Amino acid sequence: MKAVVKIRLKSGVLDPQGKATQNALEALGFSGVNGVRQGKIIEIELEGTDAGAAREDVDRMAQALLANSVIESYEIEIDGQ
Amino acid sequence: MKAVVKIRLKSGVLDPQGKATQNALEALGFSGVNGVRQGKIIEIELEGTDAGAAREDVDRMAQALLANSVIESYEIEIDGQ
Amino acid sequence: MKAAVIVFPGSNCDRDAADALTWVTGRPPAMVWHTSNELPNVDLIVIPGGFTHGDYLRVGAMAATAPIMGEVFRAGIRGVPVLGICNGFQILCETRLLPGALMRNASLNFICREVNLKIETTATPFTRSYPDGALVRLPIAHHDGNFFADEETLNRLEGEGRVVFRYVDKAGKRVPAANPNGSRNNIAGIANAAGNVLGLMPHPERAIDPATGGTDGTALFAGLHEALR
Amino acid sequence: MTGSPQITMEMVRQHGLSDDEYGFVTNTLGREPSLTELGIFSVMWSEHCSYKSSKVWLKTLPTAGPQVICGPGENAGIVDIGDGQCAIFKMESHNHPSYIEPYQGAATGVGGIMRDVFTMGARPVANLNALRFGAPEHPKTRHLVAGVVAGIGGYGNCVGIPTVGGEVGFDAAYNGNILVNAMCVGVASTDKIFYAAASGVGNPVVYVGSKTGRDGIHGATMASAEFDDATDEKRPTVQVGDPFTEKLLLEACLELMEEDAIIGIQDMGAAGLTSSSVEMADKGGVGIALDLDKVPQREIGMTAYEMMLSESQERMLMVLRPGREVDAAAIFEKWGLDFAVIGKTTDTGRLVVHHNGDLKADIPLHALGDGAPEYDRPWVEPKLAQALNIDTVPPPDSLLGALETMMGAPDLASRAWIWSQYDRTIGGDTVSPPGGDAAVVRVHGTAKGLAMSVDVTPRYCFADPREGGKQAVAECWRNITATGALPLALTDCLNFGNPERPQIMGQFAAAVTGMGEAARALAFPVVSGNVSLYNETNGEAILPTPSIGGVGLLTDIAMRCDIALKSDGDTLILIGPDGSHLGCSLYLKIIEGRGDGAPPRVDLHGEKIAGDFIRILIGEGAVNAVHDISDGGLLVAVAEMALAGNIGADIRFTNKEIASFIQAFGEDQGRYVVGVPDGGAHKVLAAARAVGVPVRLLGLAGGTELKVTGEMPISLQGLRDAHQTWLPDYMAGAQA
Ligand SMILES: Nc1ncnc2c1ncn2[C@@H]1O[C@H](COP(=O)(O)OP(=O)(O)O)[C@@H](O)[C@H]1O
Ligand SMILES: [Mg+2]
Repeated sequence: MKAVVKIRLKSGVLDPQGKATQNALEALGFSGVNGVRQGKIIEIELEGTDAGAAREDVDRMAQALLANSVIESYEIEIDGQ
Repeated sequence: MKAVVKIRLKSGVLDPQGKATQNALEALGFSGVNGVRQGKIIEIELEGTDAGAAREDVDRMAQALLANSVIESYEIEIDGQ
Repeated sequence: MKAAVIVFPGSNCDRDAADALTWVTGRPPAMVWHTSNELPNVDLIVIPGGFTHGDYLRVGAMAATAPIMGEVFRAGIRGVPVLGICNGFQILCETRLLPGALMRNASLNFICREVNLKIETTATPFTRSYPDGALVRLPIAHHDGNFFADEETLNRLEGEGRVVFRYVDKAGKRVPAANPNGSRNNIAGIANAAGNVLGLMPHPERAIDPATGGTDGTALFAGLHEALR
Repeated sequence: MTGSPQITMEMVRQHGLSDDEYGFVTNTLGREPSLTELGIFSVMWSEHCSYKSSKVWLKTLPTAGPQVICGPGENAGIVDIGDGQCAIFKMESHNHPSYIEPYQGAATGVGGIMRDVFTMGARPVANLNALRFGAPEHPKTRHLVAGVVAGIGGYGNCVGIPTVGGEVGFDAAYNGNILVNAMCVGVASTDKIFYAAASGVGNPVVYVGSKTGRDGIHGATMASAEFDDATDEKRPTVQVGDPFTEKLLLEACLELMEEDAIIGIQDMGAAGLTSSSVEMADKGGVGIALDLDKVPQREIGMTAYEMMLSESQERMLMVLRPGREVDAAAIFEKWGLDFAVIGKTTDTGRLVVHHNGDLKADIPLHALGDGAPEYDRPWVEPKLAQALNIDTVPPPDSLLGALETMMGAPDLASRAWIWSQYDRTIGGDTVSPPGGDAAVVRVHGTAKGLAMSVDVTPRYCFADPREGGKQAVAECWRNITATGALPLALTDCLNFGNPERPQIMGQFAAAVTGMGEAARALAFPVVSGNVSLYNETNGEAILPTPSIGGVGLLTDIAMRCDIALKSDGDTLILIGPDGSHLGCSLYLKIIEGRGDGAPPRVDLHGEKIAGDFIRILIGEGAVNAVHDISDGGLLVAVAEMALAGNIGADIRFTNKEIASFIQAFGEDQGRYVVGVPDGGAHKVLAAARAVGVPVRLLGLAGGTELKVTGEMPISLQGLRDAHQTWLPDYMAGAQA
């Protein structure tokens, strides 16, 4: 079973990478880009077939390690059973 | 309009970050983790309302800057009109 | 003073920190491996710089979950002085001994150079030997030194005098041009409320030898040695 | 051999073997090779591993000296630095990978060279790099610079080894083929040096480090028969560096080396498992048997071919003393690294590889190592550039105006944007960081210092490869000398075009000849090195670029010298002849936009005398600033000294026979500018005359301006702005 954790910077947290990417896109001549934010996506291959249990596990992983709640929020998707 | 670009390492490309995260999860006592891969997610706020045009634009951005085609593959989602 | 240096996989300033401590105290610190569940009985804990676990995932995140960090956390709460340098600062934020987080430098580049710093408070065991308002020069060498905390936390840090090191210009002014990494309020180092836990991005341990980078870090170690004698 | 397809001539060609070479393969084996065997021959006989085109010429280089503990042939060269310690160093290219993927290419280049050094028992203490990019205006250049610099820093900073020096050049000849040459210097105890040779029979062959994936497998595999139904999964991939694992590998290897457990050890670099096992067995005169089922694997379904050719990074191969496997495994486990016994030494003299119980390769080792083909390729004498007709070069309106333009040009502009991204001070021993001639790193816990520099002037090498080869060695020697250190030995990285073209082979032969002459005359032997050929795109070769990396010894770092002017009133003196030679100079290139003329000649005798004299002056404390004169000539050297010390200078050109601008910008070799403390000038002048070194009084240090008699002064600030803005501004163009 595969779980996907999407980790984003909370709004209000300055995102240097997103900012630099936006500038670079503008420099390349792309117009109409109002904002860029960069986050992480973590794909986890899990044993087991119980989607509910998997979500709980992954939630604990996110809290314990994958995301830093001071600056980040996260979202979990479980798929492919 | 918001576009989301998901960028992943191509399969077969070494992912030191994913590997280290997997080890750390194991050290924390999470069992049943068979693999971890880490990618990027880039969210772009775009002007305009034409989803088709947006997708084309973002595809060009991905090729020109966002993804490194030598080691990464990407996927585009357009939403929220 | 008895000191311990915590060593993680990927620590790489552990020897430099140990050398600095040995030089000032006359005896080598205990080197404690991250998987240990026990801290020796020490007066000072140093978390050195480096790229623990490659700084993969997020700087300091994986090191913060190491078994030894539970002990360090408890010691820090008990009032044992804890010094986190560079990656050590990042780890202390991740363990929540210190507030905030360290993000990618605004330039996105790794930066290695000397910076001008103002010592904003001498009311910590780490800065007690510096004159009030001292201006010092220390090297920085980091990719993620951009300190972030929300408005409320920042106000608390400033209000409680917990900003210990700040990037300033030669005249001691806090100006944007003196900020190497985009850090909020030009913050280079902060303490916990009790003042016994300090995290800073600059490397005082690289500034104790006139042959290699000045001696402005000397007073930090000497001050600790005196305070913890 | 089980499961191997019939080898076709098409497959042979895709593996880069000539018909003759293939004939040699079938003769050696007495049969057709299996696909795995073909792959093994192909990588072992590649230019990169076999040095088949360059060997004949490399043999002409001097490699001995009382200071040399180990010359070329091992993973790195070793020189004695006294007190039971030695310096271990080498330079290597990662040109092609860096062009394809600049960050990872450069990063893995740094990782590879560090492994070469710590595999011999040394703790790396410094990294350096020599970089060549295309013209700044070429659309790819900026991206390549950014990626390469970030990759070098990203790897070295993470492992925690200071990057202390290097050089960077831009030229359109590198538009389609950049050069990334990485050098690493380490320090070891002389009684704890580890070599690659295996020995004994039945001793365990051990694999440690990262798992094996399909990284960087020989491109030829793409089209080989086995992959006719290749899926995406099977595609060979770019090598990604993992500096964290490298750091663990470094610590684990050094920890194991403290015990008496290792017989031979060899990093897995190019051609991975193949070259490491072949080299260890061949050097030790034993055989080796591998069971690939035991190899730690990152991907499923890897074939023997893939495992033998994989270039996955951060791996090592060792032969252990029998019975020491358990202790060794414990150390690697502690550091979280894979450890596996994958084979044993044998008495057959053959490389025997099994996978899934099937025999996949059985090759006499001699054919892969010493018995590999060797060519004396046809070559032609290089066409030398005509001497410059000086009458065609007009003087500039103002010397200082020309200087300002030159100091802000891509060739001479400050490289601080680059080295500020490298951790230069980690380790607490960097006593002279980048920005001067050679970097100096203290030998930890002692008063000794190692001086290091990387040098070559490709435009000279193109105009006259032999003089250019001499010049590269001489400049490196000179840079080390300018710190007060005694140059001990050098490593090289010889970057050239296609050796099958007689013109290129001629460049190579001449450059190596020149290098050898200089190395002999200066007692600066070659102890390690690397050859990178086929640096061409669409038949256009790069400039011949024999990068020279040198190491010297300072017995007391307190006595070192740097380029910064120290105080107002110090006397500036030129040691060596007046500037007279503008051919191939940066003045011509930058101010006149032309690159013609013969390069300056290197008078090796004069070079030696001047350098030895400089070293004596520094040792006696008679001078407080020394800078060699290289690119840009005398006035550029003085300007660099002024900027470094933030003290101005007032100088004059007093030779009436030579126009001032030629004295100012001539690139004559074997010269230095020294700063002499007040009252000491006489003695220096007299001493120079006594040993027969030309000298000339230039003027005085002081003030905040640079002054040349008869001209409007220029402020140091103005000069500094010109010098420092070009590279950051250029790189910011990526965003602005
Ligand atoms: N890629 C680089 N990495 C680190 N340091 C560099 C690099 N390129 C140049 N430098 C440093 O900048 C200074 C000037 O370089 P260069 O002009 O090539 O010196 P020189 O002419 O004395 O050989 C030297 O100290 C050199 O080590
Ligand atoms: Mg020089």
